[in-house]
Order: sequence, then C-alpha cells, then structure tokens
Amino acid sequence: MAKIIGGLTTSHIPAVGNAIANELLDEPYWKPFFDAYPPIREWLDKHKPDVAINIYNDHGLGFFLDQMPTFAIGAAHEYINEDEGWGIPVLPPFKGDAPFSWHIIESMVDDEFDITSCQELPVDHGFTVPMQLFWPGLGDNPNLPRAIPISANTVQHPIPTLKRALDFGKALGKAIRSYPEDVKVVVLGTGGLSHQLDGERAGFINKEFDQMCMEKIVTDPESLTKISRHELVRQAGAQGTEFLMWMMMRGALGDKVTPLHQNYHIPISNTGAGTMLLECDE
Amino acid sequence: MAKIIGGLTTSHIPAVGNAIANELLDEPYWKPFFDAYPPIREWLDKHKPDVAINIYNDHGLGFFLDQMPTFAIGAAHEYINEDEGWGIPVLPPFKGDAPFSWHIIESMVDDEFDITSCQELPVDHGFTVPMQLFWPGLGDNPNLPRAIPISANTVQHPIPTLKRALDFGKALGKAIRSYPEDVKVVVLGTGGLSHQLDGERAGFINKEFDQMCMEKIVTDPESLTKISRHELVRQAGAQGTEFLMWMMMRGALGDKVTPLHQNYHIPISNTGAGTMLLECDE
Amino acid sequence: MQLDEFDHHTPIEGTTFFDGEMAMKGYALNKMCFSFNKADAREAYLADPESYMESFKLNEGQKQACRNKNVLEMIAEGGNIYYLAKLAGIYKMNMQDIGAQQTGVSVDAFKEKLRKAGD
Amino acid sequence: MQLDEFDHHTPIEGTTFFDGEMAMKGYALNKMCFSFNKADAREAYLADPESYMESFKLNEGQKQACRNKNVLEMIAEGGNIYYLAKLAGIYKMNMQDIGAQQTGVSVDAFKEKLRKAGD
Ligand SMILES: [Fe+3]
Ligand SMILES: [Fe+3]
Repeated sequence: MAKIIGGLTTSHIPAVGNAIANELLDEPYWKPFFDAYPPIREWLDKHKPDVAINIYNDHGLGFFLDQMPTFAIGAAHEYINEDEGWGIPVLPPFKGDAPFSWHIIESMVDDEFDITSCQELPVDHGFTVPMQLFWPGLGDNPNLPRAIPISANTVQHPIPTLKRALDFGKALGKAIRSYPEDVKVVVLGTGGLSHQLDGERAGFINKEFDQMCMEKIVTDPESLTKISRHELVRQAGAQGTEFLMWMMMRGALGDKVTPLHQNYHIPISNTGAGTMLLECDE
Repeated sequence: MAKIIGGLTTSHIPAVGNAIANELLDEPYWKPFFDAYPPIREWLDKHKPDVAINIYNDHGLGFFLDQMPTFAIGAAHEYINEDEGWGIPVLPPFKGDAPFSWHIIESMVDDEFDITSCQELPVDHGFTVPMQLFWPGLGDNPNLPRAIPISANTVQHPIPTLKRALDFGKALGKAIRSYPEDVKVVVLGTGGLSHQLDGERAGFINKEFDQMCMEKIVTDPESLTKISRHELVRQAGAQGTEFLMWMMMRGALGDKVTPLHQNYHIPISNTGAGTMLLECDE
Repeated sequence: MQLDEFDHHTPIEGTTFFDGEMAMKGYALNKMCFSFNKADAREAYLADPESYMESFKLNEGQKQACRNKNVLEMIAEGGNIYYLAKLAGIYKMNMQDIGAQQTGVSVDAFKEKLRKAGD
Repeated sequence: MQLDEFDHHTPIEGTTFFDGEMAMKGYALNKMCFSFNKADAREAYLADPESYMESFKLNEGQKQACRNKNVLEMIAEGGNIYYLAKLAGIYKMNMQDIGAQQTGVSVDAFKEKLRKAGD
C-alpha cells in the first residue's frame, strides 16, 4: 500500500527560480533562504519518495478566468512547463503518475470533492520552483520523484475556505493511503507565507501571523479553520491566501507529525518565506 | 428576494433540435413528444420567470478531457452556441445574468461545493434544445428569460454520486433564495432518461426504471440517492447517467412540489424522453 | 421496481465504463474527435485522414479503427461516444446508424428495437 | 497572537478583493494580459499597443491605465495582479518595481520596507 512519509512546505517565488538559474545561492541576499534546503534534501535522499504530490496554486498559466476550477488534479503522464511571460527559464517536462492520479480522483469524488481532472496541465513556478528547491538538477537528480500537481484557486474570490482546504487534505490522505501500490509519497504545500503584491498595501508582510501559522500547522491545524478568508487576506496579505496550500498538505499527513526542520526568512522578493519538513509519525 | 417557482425537466436530444429546425413537430414520429410542451409553455407564459437556471451536461463542446470539471457554473453576460460537428444549426447567443451567477458561486463555495466558474462557456444542445422547447422562437419570444448554465460531468467516470447531485441542488436552492433581487426563477434539469449510445448494449432503454425515477423524483428524491453510479449505468444505460441533472434540479426545489404536467415517450432517437413540470409549493 | 433490488457490483455486459483508464488510453483519439467541432478540421480530415490522424499522434490500433469506421473498435481503443459522434457525423452517420453498426443489425431493425422498448 | 482576536468584517485598506464583480469588470484586460504568456503576443503588444488593446476590446479606462503603465489604475479597472504581472514583465518591471510604483516610493525605499518587516 502507498504510504505518506512526510510533508514539505516552501514558498515558490519566481525570483527563486531566477536565482537558481543565475547561481546566486551563496549571495548574502539569498543565502539565509537557500540554507534551509540542504537538511531537507538529506532527509529526501535518505527516504527517496517515489511520488511527490505537489499542491500549488496556478498564477495564470494552466488556467484562466474563462474556466477557473476550485480544485484541479493532474491526471497526465507528464506535465510541461511553459513561458510565463516575464523571463523565468522554461524547464523540461515533469514525469507524472497518471494511474495514481486517477485513483486519487476516484476516491475524492466518492468523498464529495468536486474535482476538475486535468489530462493536460501546464505547470507554472508555483509547481516548478519547489521541485527545483527539493530536487536540484531535476532530471539529472536520480532521486527526482514522479509528480502529481494539485492546484487550488487563489486567483479569484470565492477561494476555498481554510476548513475546506484542510478537509481536502484529509480526503487526499485517505485516497493516497488506499492506493494498493507500494509507493512512498511526500506531499508538498507550496506558496505563502504573508505577502501582498497589489494595491496601496503592496509590500505588506506579517511576521507574527506567519510564525503563528507555522506553529499551529504542526500542533493544531484545526484551530486555523477559524480564520475566515477575509481575515486571511487581512493578516497574510492578498496573496498570503496561498496558505491554503499548506492547509491542504497538512490535512493529508494525519493527526501527528514531527517537525524535523524549519526556517523562516524575510524578505524573499515581497514575501515572508517559510520552509518546513514534517515527518509523519508511524 | 429571489424565488424559485418551479422545475422543468426534458430530454435534450440533438435530433429534437433538428426536428425544430426542419419543422417536423406534427409528424407522427414527433407529435407524441412535442405535444408535451404546450401545457408547460402556458404555465411559463402565465408566470413569466425572469431567470432559467439550466442544468445540463456538456457533451464535448464547452469542455474537453484536458480539464474536465465536475460542476461548472456559467458567470458570463452571454453564452454562445457553436458548431458541434454534426449539423445541428448554430443558434444566436443567450443572455446571462452574471451578477446572479456570482452570487450563486459565492454561496455554493461557502457551502463546500468546489465550483468551476466560467466567464466563457460555449453551450451545446444539452442547454439549447431545452431552451427551444420551452421558449420557442428564443430571441423572438418576449418571455425568454435570462439563463444561467450549470454543467455536470457525465462524460468521464468518476461522475458525481446521486447524493452529491441532490445535495448540489439543495445548496443551489439556498443560494438562489438568498439573492436579494426580486427575480422569479425556474430550474431546468435536462437530459435522460434511459439511453445507451455506445457498445454492444447500444439502444438499451428501461421504461420501468424511468417511470420509477419520474415518480420518486417528485415524492421521495432522497430514496434515489441509494442508487450507486454503477447501478445507474446498468438501469438507465451508459448515457442515462444524465439523470443526475434531474437530481440537481430537484434538490433546488425544496421539500414539496406539485407535478402539474408530465409526459413519457419512447423512443426519441435512442432515448426514453421524460418531460415534467413541477411547481414549488408555497 | 424496488430500490433495494439493486445489485451494485456485477459487470454490465456490452458496456465499457469510460473511466480514467479508458480516458488515458483514448486521449489522442478523443482529442482528434473533439477538434471536429470546427468545420475546417472536418474538411482537413476528409481530405487526408492519415496525416490528420498522425498530427494527433493516434496509435496504430486507433488509426485502424478509424480507417474501418468501426465504432466498437474505436471504443476498445479508448474512444468516448460523445467525441466519436463528431467523427461519425463527418460520414453523416447518426445515432441510429451507429447503434445499428455496434449491435450488428440493420438500421431498420435497430429502430424497431427502440420502438419496442416502449411497449 | 490569539485566533479569537480576529475581526472578520471590516474593510482592508489598500486592498481590492478580486471577486466576481472585479472579475467581470476586468475580463478583457486580464484576458489580454493572459495572452502575454506567449512571446509573439508580447512582441505584438510592444509593436502596436493600441491595436493590440483594441483586439481584446479593452474599454477606454483600461486602455488609459495601460498607456500610463499605472498598476493602481489597472487594478481599479478590474486587473488581477497575477495577469498584470505579465504586462509589467514586458517593460522589465519586477515585483519590487510594481510595489514601489503602487506605494509611491522609490524602489530602494520599498525594498527597505520589506527588509524591515523581518525585524
Ligand atoms: Fe505564488
Ligand atoms: Fe445528452
């Protein structure tokens, strides 16, 4: 049977993709951010997950407002990256696991989640930057897992509630654990933490709120479901709603997790950058 | 406040669109089918609903398997019809009610339905044929209401369960009734009843099952949620899964409805054709 | 008919569930058929079916099913009836024609079977 | 920070919720910006912004906001920042440039504000 060994969180800022492309990892601006990743890679190299379920939010590459799904799950054999319009290099395709995707979709529709299934899904920086951070070299990295992208709408209100996001994760965890193949799975929650790109409040970052979220996501994710979407925008900034991805990830991990590593750094680009490795207790 | 005055069901077979285009309404093959509609039109002419929520299933015009939503709601100012590939005449655009659509989408996402919102949605015969049947002449008909298309996936399994479909309808009804504008609404459930187009079982029609569905949809829709999707395919045929649209419609109407008119005729094209007018009790 | 009579598990003869497995298998074929919503795609197919099929990367089984205009073969290759109907439309085949072909009877016999379901 | 401190209702200053109302208002503008995922669309815009905007049926307010390269105006016209970023990218503006413009400070001052959030 499939097994979830842990969860990873990271910001997925496009500037990080550029910093990787330009090899700026040891520059003073970037070092406090990139230094968070080697301990997580060691854990990944040790446990070698077969599949990464990558929960991210598309930013206008895979979907447009013409037909905007709340929750979309990739069901393709591979996922291409494409030009996003502002210069981040295009990466080679990512290998998927379509039969596993379909198992997840079947299970989640049974559990009353109204999934948009995607046999074609161009993945943007929200998906690719975390893959680069955790598995540097990508195709040249022998440990690169197969990937299943899951995107939630944070582009346009109404976005899912924090409760629905956590419940999505719980149903996802159940779906994964019921897959009869022996695969080791990590679940990625990408995006956030606090940031606001638009309006007179652009540049808003909320360290106190981010740190509270990083604590509660480990010990008491249910308590975070009390936060309304309106309040999430106030406390985390208009794009800090990406914290929904962390909630979805967390729901999949089960009741007890052990935080093996974490880092929080301000700023990367306009964002408070949170990185965590949560191991699932047996 | 908005008010739901009733529900309408009808098959939406493309051949009906052709029969209308070719003015075959009084031919012996067609008469027993078309005769079901004048009494319903009288009721519509009397009550003059402002908005028709048209619940149908796209058949490969508005969506493809690349990105297939479970539940999609139109949020556009108008909806175009397009060439479907086999000769049914293309109709002029249908006027929408985008602010009402957004109210519904907000309410349903609050209620944990994972909606795909569509600011562009080409509508196929599943939507257009019922509009023609209930409001002949369309744009030339002074009573033609504004329309909001809602499409559910019956193209590809997993399709929604009958319970999820009925619950969708209940949440839709709540959303409609909470809209502060004074609009009169009819809800259309289109498609079905039993038919199978594909495989060695093509041509399968199940009169007994259809009649049971037409009875229970009025008196006890909850009992129909006991039918599994697998069993629905067995009893109603592979495309008889369109009965999900009837369940969605019925959920929106509330507990008590009065069937003012109904008709059942076999065959139209390959299908058992069911037509109903259900008035909402005050 | 009682609702508790239902058997939820046994296979349904003559019926292929178009699920994830079939959707993966038939993706190229269905994508080609979806393109037939557009008139110029239909013309391009009629003018040169082989190169049109190749442009959608159909596999040999799918190509042969299309050459044979055989709907059961197309379904076995992952075709979905809603998209296949658009290919059938190119040859002016309607749902009774398709039904007759799949069930191995004449179109008149197929229509009579439909009519009898109402008795 | 206690979770029960939260106030769920009052407006958030300097923040526009991109909801259905804004999505309707900005649809043409956002659709144009979405097209800028493709390099040839970006080139076509730079070569002739007026006719490119016209081809997406932008209204006059949207056109003027684009002519002014003014992000706050674009947002008021229904623009969504994720799509607008693709237009800004055409002019080699990054997120700090956009942030500085919207908050009326120099890029250095904007960066310093971000840095200070970590203190
Ligand atoms: Fe992001
Ligand atoms: Fe249909």
